Amino acid sequence: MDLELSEDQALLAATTRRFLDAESPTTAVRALEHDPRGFDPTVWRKGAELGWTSLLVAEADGGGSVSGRGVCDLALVAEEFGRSVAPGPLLPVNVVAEAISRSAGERLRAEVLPGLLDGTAIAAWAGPMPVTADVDGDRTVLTGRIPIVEAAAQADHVLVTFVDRDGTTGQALLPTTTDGMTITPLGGLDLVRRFASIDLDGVAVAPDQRVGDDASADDAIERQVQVAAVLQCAEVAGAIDQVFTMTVEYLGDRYSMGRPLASYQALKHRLAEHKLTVETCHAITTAAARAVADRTDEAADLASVAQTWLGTHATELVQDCIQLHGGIGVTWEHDLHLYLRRVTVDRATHGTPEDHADRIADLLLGAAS
Amino acid sequence: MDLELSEDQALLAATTRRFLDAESPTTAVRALEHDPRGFDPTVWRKGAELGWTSLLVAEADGGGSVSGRGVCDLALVAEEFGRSVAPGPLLPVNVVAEAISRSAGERLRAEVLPGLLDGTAIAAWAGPMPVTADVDGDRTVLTGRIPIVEAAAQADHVLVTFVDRDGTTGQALLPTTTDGMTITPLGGLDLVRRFASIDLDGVAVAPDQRVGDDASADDAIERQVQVAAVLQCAEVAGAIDQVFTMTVEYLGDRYSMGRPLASYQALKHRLAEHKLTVETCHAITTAAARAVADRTDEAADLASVAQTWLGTHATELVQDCIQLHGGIGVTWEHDLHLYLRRVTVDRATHGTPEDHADRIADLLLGAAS
Amino acid sequence: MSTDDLEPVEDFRERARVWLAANMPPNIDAYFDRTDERRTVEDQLQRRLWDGGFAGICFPADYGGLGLTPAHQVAFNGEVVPYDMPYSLNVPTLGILAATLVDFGSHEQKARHLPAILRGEERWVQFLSEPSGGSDLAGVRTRADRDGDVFILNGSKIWSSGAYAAQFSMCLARTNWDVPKHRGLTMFLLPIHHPGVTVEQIRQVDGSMEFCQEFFDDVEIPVENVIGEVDDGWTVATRLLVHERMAVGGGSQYTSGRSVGHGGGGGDDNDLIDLLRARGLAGDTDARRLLAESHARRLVARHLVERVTGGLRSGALPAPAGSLMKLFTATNQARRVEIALTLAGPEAVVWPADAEGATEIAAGIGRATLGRQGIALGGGSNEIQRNIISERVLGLPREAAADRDVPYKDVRHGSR
Amino acid sequence: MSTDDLEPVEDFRERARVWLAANMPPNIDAYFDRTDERRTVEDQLQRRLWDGGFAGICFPADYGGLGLTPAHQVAFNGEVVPYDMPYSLNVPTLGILAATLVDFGSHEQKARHLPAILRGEERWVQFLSEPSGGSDLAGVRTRADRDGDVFILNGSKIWSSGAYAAQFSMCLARTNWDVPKHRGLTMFLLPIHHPGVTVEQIRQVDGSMEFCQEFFDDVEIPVENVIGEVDDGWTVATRLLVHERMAVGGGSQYTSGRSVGHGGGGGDDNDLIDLLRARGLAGDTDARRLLAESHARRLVARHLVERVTGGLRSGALPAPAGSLMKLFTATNQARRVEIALTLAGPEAVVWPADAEGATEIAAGIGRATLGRQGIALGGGSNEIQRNIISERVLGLPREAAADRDVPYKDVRHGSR
Repeated sequence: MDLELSEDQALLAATTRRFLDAESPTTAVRALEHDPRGFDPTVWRKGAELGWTSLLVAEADGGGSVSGRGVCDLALVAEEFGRSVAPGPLLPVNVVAEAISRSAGERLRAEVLPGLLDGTAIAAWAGPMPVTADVDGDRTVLTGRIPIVEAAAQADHVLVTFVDRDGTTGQALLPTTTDGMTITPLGGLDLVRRFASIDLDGVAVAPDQRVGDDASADDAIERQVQVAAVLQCAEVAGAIDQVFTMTVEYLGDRYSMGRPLASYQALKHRLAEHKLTVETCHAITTAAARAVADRTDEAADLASVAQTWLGTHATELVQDCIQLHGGIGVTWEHDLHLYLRRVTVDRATHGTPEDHADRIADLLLGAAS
Repeated sequence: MDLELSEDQALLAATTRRFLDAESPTTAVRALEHDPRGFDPTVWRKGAELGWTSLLVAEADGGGSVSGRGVCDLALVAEEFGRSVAPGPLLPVNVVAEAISRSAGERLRAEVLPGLLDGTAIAAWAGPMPVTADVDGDRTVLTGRIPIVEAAAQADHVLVTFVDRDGTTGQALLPTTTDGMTITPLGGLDLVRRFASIDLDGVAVAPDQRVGDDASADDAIERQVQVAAVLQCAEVAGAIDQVFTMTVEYLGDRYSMGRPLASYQALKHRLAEHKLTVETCHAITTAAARAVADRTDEAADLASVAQTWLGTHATELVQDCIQLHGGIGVTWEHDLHLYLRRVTVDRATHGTPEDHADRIADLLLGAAS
Repeated sequence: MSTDDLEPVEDFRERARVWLAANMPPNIDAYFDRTDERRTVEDQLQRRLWDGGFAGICFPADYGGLGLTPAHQVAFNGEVVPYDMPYSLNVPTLGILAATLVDFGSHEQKARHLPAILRGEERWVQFLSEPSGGSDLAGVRTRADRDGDVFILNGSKIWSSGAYAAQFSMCLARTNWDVPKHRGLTMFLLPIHHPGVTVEQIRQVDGSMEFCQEFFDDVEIPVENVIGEVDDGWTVATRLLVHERMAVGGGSQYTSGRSVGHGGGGGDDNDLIDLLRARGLAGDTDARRLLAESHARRLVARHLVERVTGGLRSGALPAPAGSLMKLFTATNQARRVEIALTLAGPEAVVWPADAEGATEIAAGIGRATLGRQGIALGGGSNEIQRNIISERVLGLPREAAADRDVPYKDVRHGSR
Repeated sequence: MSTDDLEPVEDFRERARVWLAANMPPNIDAYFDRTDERRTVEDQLQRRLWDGGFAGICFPADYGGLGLTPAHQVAFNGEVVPYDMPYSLNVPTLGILAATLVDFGSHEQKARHLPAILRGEERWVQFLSEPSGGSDLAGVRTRADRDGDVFILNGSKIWSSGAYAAQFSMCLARTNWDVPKHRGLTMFLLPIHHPGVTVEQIRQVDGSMEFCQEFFDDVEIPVENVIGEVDDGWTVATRLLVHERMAVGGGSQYTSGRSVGHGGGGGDDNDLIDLLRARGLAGDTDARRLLAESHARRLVARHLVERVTGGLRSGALPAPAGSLMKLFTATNQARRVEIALTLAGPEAVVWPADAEGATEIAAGIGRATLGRQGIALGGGSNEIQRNIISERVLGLPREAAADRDVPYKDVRHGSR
């Protein structure tokens, strides 16, 4: 967590933590394993009351940050989600809510935002990879496949990116009940995070379903990628911080050969390295959150640096903490695997570490030939 | 070292070790730092009497192995070279001597081999990268540059690879005094291993300077690459074995906080991992040596696997052994840096680990598109 | 019979080749099938080996084995690759428990059990680890109190792989609390379907139920079931662990063909090649080099096993050097799973219900990451292997232990 | 003067910007120039900062400093990047020794030395490590025996960086052998050009001669040269080490602009980009990802320093957390050198006499690998930092020490 929080930010984090501890303990997460939705709508609506869905939305639209840096505030919530391996479509709902608040027309703002803000509606974000658009005057028709979309099968709306034959990109917010849209639920490693593929077969987009215009689309999409990166990294940072804390406690409590496990130097030195990893993960995530919040020139760089760093190191840290727990660490009964599932899923979605390394190299070298 | 040596092999290794301990201690290696040749010709000639130059040469040509597997025998010598960071052109002389013995005509065998075998002449191997050949009837003229050739400036002969406009490869053994050949000494990390670049500017090759024919050239070059790989890996395995042994002894002798350093579990566990690295390096080098000696189907694969494995792990092992020595480990006075220099040079010559990984991928996948 | 009288290895190999082709079904890659049906099939395959005279190649001829050499076993292993085999009997039954019985069993114990094992009629497991014991295998608190001709066993064991499907076990219990911990232990031959023994399966993170916990409630064990000597059980356990490291590392002379044990999931070369091609990465230098590393690691592991097992047989390496294989198997596997995860991309963590081809491979890799540390914990954790290598191979000073030379009843233990 | 009365940071920044442009020469990348000539230039640059009123931004105003806040120093650091600066004074003189003098010096000591340091007239070093001491900094065997108004110093120190060019030192010596090791030490202010002190330079693997060994032969030190209290030198040394970790990690408030310290050689982004282009690897995914990793590591290091220094100032982190920066600096540097070595290819180990451009960069990387571990050893080894983090940040049990609570004269030491 950021070490320099305002009082309001600290309150937001503490309130979210208390709420999740009470309403979403890991027993509740496990109970949702076979739930098709993967989260409890009542909990989600209560969370929305705490601000989970409104921090990136303009005050005029009914939202508002607590510190003036909504991305930093929301990162605190995401970190608590990681700490609790909480369910719920935090990332897509917020990315889409911000996009609507910033760039959508009056109708979408009026009809869609209130539901997202109070938690009664869910939005999915289909990411930056475009489907194909055929444009004929006012009429735009989308065709293509988006293989992995979080919460698509649970969502009421989905924000889709498209590119036309001229290479012009755009985005549209479509109801998930749209004709020609097929949503197919997928299996996955996380017990409660749900993904689906979306197939679009000649889906017509009306002008008032567009979000943003041709000129701003690339910037808007890049912004979404950065916000998603920050939220995902914050979640991972929260998860590994919790796993690390559990491990330090476990090794302090456990005796072997008449000594606490935490007194064995080989284990102490590994814990020291893991502490360093946890701190670097917090440090780069905080830096990325601030840069994205303030839209600095470094935002794209830092967002991808954070993704490569956490993506590379988080899974190894959790695996070694499992190792340090011994046999109990690989049982279903112990919560460690919930965290391993979450960080492994986070590593491979919204860009793998390799994808983000490629983004960094593009910034440094220009795109690969 | 191979754990299954014949009595003759064990004798060869022990004799070489005793000889190097006596004639080429690290004080002698250091004394050669500014010697243009980088080795002592008298020591080299005595070594030749022990068999250093004859193990890959046919008995009919005055050579002979001790076990029937000359490559395995010579790997034992190379390993002792690594253990002593010994100077001397072991790799190029043997690669070239074998090539001559197997494929050269009568004149070269008669005129060149005796000098290589008794240590009075030196040969360099320009490696598999070809220069350009212009062929006009019997007349072949070479032009091009070979940037890094071991012992070129110390050698009497150099084995050069060329390719003509049709893509046909060949090799020739040329005197280093040939008209049109310019040899430029290079600087480098190792105190005594000398390299030079070779520029060829219209160098004429006579038919009796050819080694092998068009049909056999590709196989012969591949064989040279494999033998070089085995000898280099054996040298590295010997070097890291010695560094590891020095480190275990040092930590056992040294007290800190009233306890031997070797009693600290964090250090013990690192030594255990290093022991494992040393054993894997011996294991894969032995396997590669046997496969190359026996020319099995796995020879190319194992030779490159050994190169990637030792190239990747040896430098890290030596660096950590320096770390375990503390401040004394980074002083000029301590011998550790001689080993670090040698394994770092070996890592980056005769193919980097990345180059050999590419060779392996080519074997598995076919050449990259 | 001196070694000189044995059938030459090449003759044996040729005879095995012919017999295998005529008698064994083709390999169906059932290494990870742990169903009851599969177990029955494997027991029958073992019986077929027995009937054909190819069971227990290195087991003593006096107890049903062939009395041949490790070289014969290696030759046989080379021939069985194309055929279906009773993989799951290799570890732990043949490679660990039967091997330990050869070393320490009484004549009666061996005569009764070894032929039965080789006929495919008995599966065995070891009961060593305890719920509160962690890595301290000698810190046994399950007690066996002598009462005339029997011992009365009370306590609990855990992490016994496959106990739910086994008939016999070797169980290490404390028989003397007034001596330091290694000196008060006894190893027992314990039938599992025995009054007072309860077996519960443990669900693992990958959904498997292979590991078990056992509870002992006043279980009576006759004194003739002691393996080795009373209060000398640590000697037996130590040898058992050496066999375990050999078997799991892949160097046991008592197993035929591929061992199930742990392992798997790292992705073999062909799986990774399929993934690369499917993801359009066949020309990507990073992906190609990761593939090369995974391949290299497989070869390095194979040749390390060859080196170490050879060194153990010739005496060039001391017995604890078996830990080198176990440690490398675990850390190498972790890295290979990591490489596979990188190469698999997003489909390792999110996959279609009807995944097939490269997608199915990717999903399998994702699931394999969940249990990745299993092999680094079972059969002595990586940490224990590093202790063994540093102390007993390299001869470094032993770790300070608060329980050394202290009566075990006075030692602090388990959770605070 | 309360903080509220200080010049606002932005005003200070603006004033510094103008002054620097008018007074300081352009940056000539002389970070690694250790010649006498360069040192003279840097002493003069420090004098220029003093004359302009920009020396010692966070040093107390009573002793020649400006008495401003870390925020002012950070603002200044942002402005000095384009200019040549007295880099080599940052570490150890300003960031470590002067900082420790602020904390523990007597009024007389501070009044005499701090202004002189800030004027560029004194270079300082620490004399802590000993030839037989290894990582055990408290295991000091250099002795200082009280004799009336003086102490008589005998012994030897080692690994003092730049002592050959310094005038003053802080020297830790044992003044009481009858108490356990941490309780019998005293820190002395010791002039280096002083009867009985001999300084010898040590040649490093990369050919540099920066480190020294000192020999003390009946050196007389007046009692007023004690820093802190007699027999309480460990308290002073501990603070000195905190300053060292801050300064080497990059988080000191007492240094202006880039620190020389250790470091360097990892290859900065531009060097690696030049290498990639020269070697035709600008489109190679493996090379691109290694470049990205090196870049990422530089940013992660920067933000870790920001986080930890902020946390130390606010009290969110305990003082020993400074070790996180030191440890990361060292391990990060090792990995970055490794990446650079991979990207540099063969020319990192064999190079033309007239190497230039990418070839010169490659050769520099090869040479940098030789001294790679220097930063992981100096200023407290990685192992010591891991001890500190585990014991004093995480609160894990302390390592068993055979010398705890034992009179130091009875402790076994050094080589066997």
